[in-house]
Amino acid sequence: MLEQYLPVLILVELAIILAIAFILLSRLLGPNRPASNKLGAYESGMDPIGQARDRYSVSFYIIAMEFIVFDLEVIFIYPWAVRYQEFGEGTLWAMMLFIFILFLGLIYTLKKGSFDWDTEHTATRKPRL
Amino acid sequence: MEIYLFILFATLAVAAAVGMITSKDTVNSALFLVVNLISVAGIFLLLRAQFLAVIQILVYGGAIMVLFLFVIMLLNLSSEENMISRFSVKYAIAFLLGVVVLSQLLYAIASVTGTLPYVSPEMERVGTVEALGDALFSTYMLPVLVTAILLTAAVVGAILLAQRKFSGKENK
Amino acid sequence: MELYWFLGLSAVLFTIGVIGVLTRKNAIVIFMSAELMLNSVNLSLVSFSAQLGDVHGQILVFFALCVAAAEAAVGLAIIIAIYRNNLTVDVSKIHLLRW
Amino acid sequence: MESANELLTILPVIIIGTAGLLVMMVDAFTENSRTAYWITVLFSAIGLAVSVNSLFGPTGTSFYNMIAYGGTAAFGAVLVMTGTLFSVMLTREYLEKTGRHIAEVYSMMLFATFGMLVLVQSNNLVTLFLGIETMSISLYVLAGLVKDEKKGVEAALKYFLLGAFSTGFLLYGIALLYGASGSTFLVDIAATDEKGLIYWAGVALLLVGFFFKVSAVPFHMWTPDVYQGAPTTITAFMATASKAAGFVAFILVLSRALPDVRAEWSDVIWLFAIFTMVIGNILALVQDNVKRMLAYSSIAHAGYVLIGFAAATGAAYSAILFYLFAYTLMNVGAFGIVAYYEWNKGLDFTEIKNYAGLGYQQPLMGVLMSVFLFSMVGIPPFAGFIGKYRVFAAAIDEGLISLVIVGVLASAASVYYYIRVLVYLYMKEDEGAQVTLVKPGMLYSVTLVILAVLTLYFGINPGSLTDLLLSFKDAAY
Repeated sequence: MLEQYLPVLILVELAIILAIAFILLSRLLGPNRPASNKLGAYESGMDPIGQARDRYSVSFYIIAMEFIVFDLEVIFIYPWAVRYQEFGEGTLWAMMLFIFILFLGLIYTLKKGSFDWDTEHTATRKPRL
Repeated sequence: MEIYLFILFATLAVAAAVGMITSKDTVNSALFLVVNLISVAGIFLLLRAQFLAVIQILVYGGAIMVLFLFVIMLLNLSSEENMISRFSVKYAIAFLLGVVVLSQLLYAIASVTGTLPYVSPEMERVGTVEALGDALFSTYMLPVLVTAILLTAAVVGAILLAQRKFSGKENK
Repeated sequence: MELYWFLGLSAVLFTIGVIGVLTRKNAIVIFMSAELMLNSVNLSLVSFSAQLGDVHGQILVFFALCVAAAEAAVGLAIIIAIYRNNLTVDVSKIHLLRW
Repeated sequence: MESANELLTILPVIIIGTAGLLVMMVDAFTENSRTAYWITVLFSAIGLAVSVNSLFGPTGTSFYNMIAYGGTAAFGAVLVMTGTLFSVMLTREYLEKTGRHIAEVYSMMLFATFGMLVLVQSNNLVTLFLGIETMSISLYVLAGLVKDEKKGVEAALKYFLLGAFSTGFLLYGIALLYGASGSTFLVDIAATDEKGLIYWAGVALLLVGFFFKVSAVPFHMWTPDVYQGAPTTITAFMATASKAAGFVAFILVLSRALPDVRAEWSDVIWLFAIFTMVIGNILALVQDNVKRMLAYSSIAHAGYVLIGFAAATGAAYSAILFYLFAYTLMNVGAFGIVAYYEWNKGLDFTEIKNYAGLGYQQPLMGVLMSVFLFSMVGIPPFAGFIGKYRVFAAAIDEGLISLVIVGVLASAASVYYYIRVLVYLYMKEDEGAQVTLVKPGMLYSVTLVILAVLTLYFGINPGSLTDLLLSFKDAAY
């Protein structure tokens, strides 16, 4: 009875094997003569300032949070969409209300200006030209 | 056949959980938690809860852990390795407390005599989207709408706390 | 498969989460351990639902997932606000309101 | 789908939900928070009126018996709405005078109230869990509302981490009870015949989750710091509305889901009641900060309420409901006056020595503070006395003499730290710079006077309310 999940298993195994294969093959077969200028991080010709993991602005966080909220909305709508013929008229209005409430949340986010990038002082530094 | 899969997922989950709480770098902890979530999703598949398994990976692994990694990047946290102090008495007490709680739970659980019934066709249906949909939009309609308000409150709260500008001063 | 295998695993994961919350000092890792605790409870809910053959357990997992997501959104916003004020997320360093 | 009259059963929940969304939109589109304030006050008043009228309505269950309305649940809604209405009325002036007025406070308070109303009316562990979580998440945000203040944000983090931790225990309790009984409806859990170890583990974890929410002693660590860190009128909201909602849900769960194991859990609660009263009072004695002292006093009051749970009879539950009503009135008042003194001198003005000689400056505030403090001690003409008396009487009927003795001793000890505030207000001379108190706004003093009058009224003739509470048959058995 687990046969139906066999394709999933095969897919996962294939993905893992290919990923490991690519890394190993490129390390084993590729030419490997490290030189100082090759090892530095490449930033279109300029020398990098600060570490790689620089601070991002908060709007990234708010977008990721909105993504979660609407991802959760999807998993509520999905079972409803699958069975909405069998449900009566009532669940249609209830789902509309559900979607409307979350839509209000989106309007709130937009009006609070958390998505406008330029006014928000982004923490990523601008490269000095 | 299922026993081997269960043992595989179980050891993966426990190893990832232990890795999460002991690893020095915060990003490693987050990635260990993702491995844990995926192996628990695998066990959901074993229990025929297919819709939940997909959601677990999609929402938990996909969205929530992304948010964690975002914040770890945002706060540039990995440099805080020095927070793991060497062995201290606090670890011993916490570990002891944990073991005490665990032993009581395991003792209680050991008394469970029920075995998982042979997977009847009806059982097969329980994990599917249709079954969840039927129950969700009949009996549990009210909790769905309460969740909508819960999520909106979380959105308003998160924006209020995370936004840079402090609106208190503007509208005096 | 015996039911207590699944419940035992969820108890072990729950305890690891508890130990994680009690020992770690980094606020984010403490929060991740709390998420691990919630996730281990989801596992025992699904196993009970499988054993009882009804869908109520899985529905509760559904809502527990939404609660965990909402908690993650608010909790990480608090951690960002903490970072802005104290510039450290080491829980033991921020103790203004002691005894 | 729900017919119209089913929607009527949860009218307060609908009103507060729409109010929260409306206020959220008002915040988004217009930056002016005055309309948001008045909308919140209006809807809270309507919600209170509706829940008072539903007190006399029928009892029953609706929404596929997810919701239980009428009786204890209706009075729970009244408790929550009283706490909300009065603390919202105090919030605007307090936040504006301390220069921290944030428009979102109203929508978050309404969402928290929405969660409490769902929690109070739940007949199923799923709605109970969602109600607790909606309430808690909004309260985490409210604790850290003023994000530029280290104290507030740190209180929010502490509340959040311990809250997430306790949610894990609560959910694990629910899961084990579901496993043992086969369903999440309170009535079905009561019907489980074979009570294996899983059942007991579930009950224990559920109790841990609830003890955390009502800050019984071993789980009270978060309360003083969060109550001191949060803005004072928000602390009033947290201390009264959320604790009352937690206790009413506790009554519903204990009386409906676990009636036949009453002997076991009442002994456990007996123990926690003693811890909470003794330690709550001892810690309150040593406090020099009035706000923190009030936080510990709210823990001590949770101890007195737990005495009623240890008795666990119909009379005890109605005594608990009355006690919670009196507790809500006097605590919102006391925190309101602390907030008033706070905005005169700055945020760290809550040390007790700052109160020296202030009683004479604004006589009204001094008198009101003494009304609330006397009621907290439990002096006869005030509602606090009636509440304590009825809870102790219910416990004595059940033969819990030793518990009542500890309760009486604890209240005797509490006289010291309550009256100490009055001593500073009136007897002590203010050696520092002469503090000139600004006269509070009209609405602010009217709200506090209403609270004091209600505390006095229900102290003098509590008959009407107590008979009504005794008539609730759904929780009693």
